[in-house]
Amino acid sequence: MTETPTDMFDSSVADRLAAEALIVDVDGFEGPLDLLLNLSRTQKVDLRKVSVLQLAQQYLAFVEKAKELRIELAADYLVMAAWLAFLKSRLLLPPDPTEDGPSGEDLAAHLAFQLERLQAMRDVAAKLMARDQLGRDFFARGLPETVERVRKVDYTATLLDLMQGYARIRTKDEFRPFVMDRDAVFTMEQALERMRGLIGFAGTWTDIATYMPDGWDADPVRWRSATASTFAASLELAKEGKVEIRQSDTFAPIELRRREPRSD
Amino acid sequence: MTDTPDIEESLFEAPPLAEQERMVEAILFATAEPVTVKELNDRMPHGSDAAEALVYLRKRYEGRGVNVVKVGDAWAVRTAPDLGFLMQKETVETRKLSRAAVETLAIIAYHQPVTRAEIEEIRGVSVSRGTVDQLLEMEWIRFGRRRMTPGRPVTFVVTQNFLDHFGLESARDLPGLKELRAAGLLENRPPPGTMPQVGDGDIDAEEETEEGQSELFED
Amino acid sequence: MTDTPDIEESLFEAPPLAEQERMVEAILFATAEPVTVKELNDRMPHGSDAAEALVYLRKRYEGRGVNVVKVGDAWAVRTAPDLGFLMQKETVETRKLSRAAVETLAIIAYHQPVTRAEIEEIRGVSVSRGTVDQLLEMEWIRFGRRRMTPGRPVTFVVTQNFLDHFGLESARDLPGLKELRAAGLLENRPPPGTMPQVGDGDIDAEEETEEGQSELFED
Repeated sequence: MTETPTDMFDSSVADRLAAEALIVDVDGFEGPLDLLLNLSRTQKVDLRKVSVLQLAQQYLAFVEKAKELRIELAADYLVMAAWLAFLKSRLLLPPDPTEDGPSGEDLAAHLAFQLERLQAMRDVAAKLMARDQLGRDFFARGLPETVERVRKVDYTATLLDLMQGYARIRTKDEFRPFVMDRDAVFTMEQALERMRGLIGFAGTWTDIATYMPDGWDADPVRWRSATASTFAASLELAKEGKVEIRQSDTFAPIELRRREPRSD
Repeated sequence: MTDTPDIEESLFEAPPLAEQERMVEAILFATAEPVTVKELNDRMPHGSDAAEALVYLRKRYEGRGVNVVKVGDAWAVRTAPDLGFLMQKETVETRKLSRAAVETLAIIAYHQPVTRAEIEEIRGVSVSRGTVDQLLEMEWIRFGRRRMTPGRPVTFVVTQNFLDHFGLESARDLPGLKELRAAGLLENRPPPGTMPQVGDGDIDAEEETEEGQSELFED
Repeated sequence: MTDTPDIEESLFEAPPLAEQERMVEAILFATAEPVTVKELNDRMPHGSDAAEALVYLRKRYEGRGVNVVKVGDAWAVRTAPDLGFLMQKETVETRKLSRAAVETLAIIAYHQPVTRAEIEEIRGVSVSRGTVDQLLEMEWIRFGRRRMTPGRPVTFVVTQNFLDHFGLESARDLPGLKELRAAGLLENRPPPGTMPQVGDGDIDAEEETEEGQSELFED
């Protein structure tokens, strides 16, 4: 314990010397982690056994030296310095049980992990680049043969095309211009035609709904059309004097019957 | 004095012939241009004999997918001539048959055997050579017997390929005018359902048409 | 029912295996790029089995001047690495990669799929746009799937070109991969509590990073 101050002093002198050497190529470092990795090498131990406390001191010495030499360090170097100073205090002071958060040992262990991982990545990067490389150690075909693209047109027709084509030729005379066939519409003409045939049997009052065409009640659109035209046709027949119409109440069924020809 | 070449040879010992063959193989493969024997020797270790290695290499590639061939006074690796077809990538483009071709084909199918003059009479326009050639090339029509009339004109009939393509057992199975009318095809309006009009060339419509066809067959 | 495959085989008779081997040989020799088994099968006659032919072809070229190599899920012919010295003429001067680029490449290869933030966490510095751009341009890395974490960051993975360039059959064959994994160095170990975040305080680096990322998002 009594030796500690001397040790500390000695190591900090060594750190300062090391830092001075490092500072010469401060531009050569790829960030604080890289600098830490370089500093850890001065410990000449396996990265797993690196003393994070010592590393923190080395780093802080480096930053001090840089300040003395008026070398502007990038901000993230200073952030790392502040964090390492905090880590150092945590490692040196006994843990405060009231304080939350990770322990100094946890933080140190993670830093050691980061350094080891970065070193590992550097090692495999070197191994990767040392591999035989295409275009340097082994080669692809120098005279590739171009794949010729042959375009082939495949004509096709369907049976429908064929029949429509034939129909087109055979029916030039009976060609009728295209019209939209409205199969959901029951015209008034159709309704009149239908009612004229039936009206002769309507001696008594009958609901006009019974004059609706058969099968049109399945589709509401057709039903609506048939209802409208049947009603219009009834009015037309009434106007012609062929039928009488009555409705007992609002929305009550509309009834009609054949109008008997005047005897006089 | 005469010993000097021997001494040199022993100083720069040439690789075994099998190694030299490997070297020639690698160089011919990787070089962008055919390589002369001199170039090969220049690139290979001193004392190598590229010409001899080439003899073996050439033999090794005999009957293989690629061959060692002489191009002028140089050497190269090339695809075996019978495999040239592999170096072509065929892109098949499907196109609708032209209206003229469809009509001509339809007339032949419905009226076979039929002469060119008869086709023209039915269509009301002359039939171009190209149209008939195209149908012949597609092997949907072929020449039938000559008509025993003056000039002995050739006739056309449809082929088995045609029947296969349209899914027909025989040309007699083609729907008659009455059925065409029933199917709504004689009124130049879209047949029931969503059948596309002639000339709809896109693939979706094509598929739909095929569906339509099978529906017709069920009738 | 069980007869159907046989019928099909007899309809589209595949060439004998030796012929198929020749075909694969011809196709692989003709191109500088690796060719997938699917592409091979597409170009070969119906019923061919390129994968089987490749087994034989690969064996045939063992120890020769050129070898049949697997690159990801594709195949290529490459000169034997020990003969590289013969090819000075063919050597292409590749742009020398910076230390940052080499490290970034290695991190992507060993940790893939990996986000930019993870690369920065490992290297302890922000990754410059230029570095990633260079690797993308060389087609050694490409975008992988987005990570299903907040912000849905893009990930990077290595490409077939990367494998081809470094003579790797797959990313599993990366040197030292097993050892790294065993040592737990490929784990994504989150920093305990508060750690200085990469690029914290370095405003320029931060902006650059964000810019880079947001641009990537637009893809």
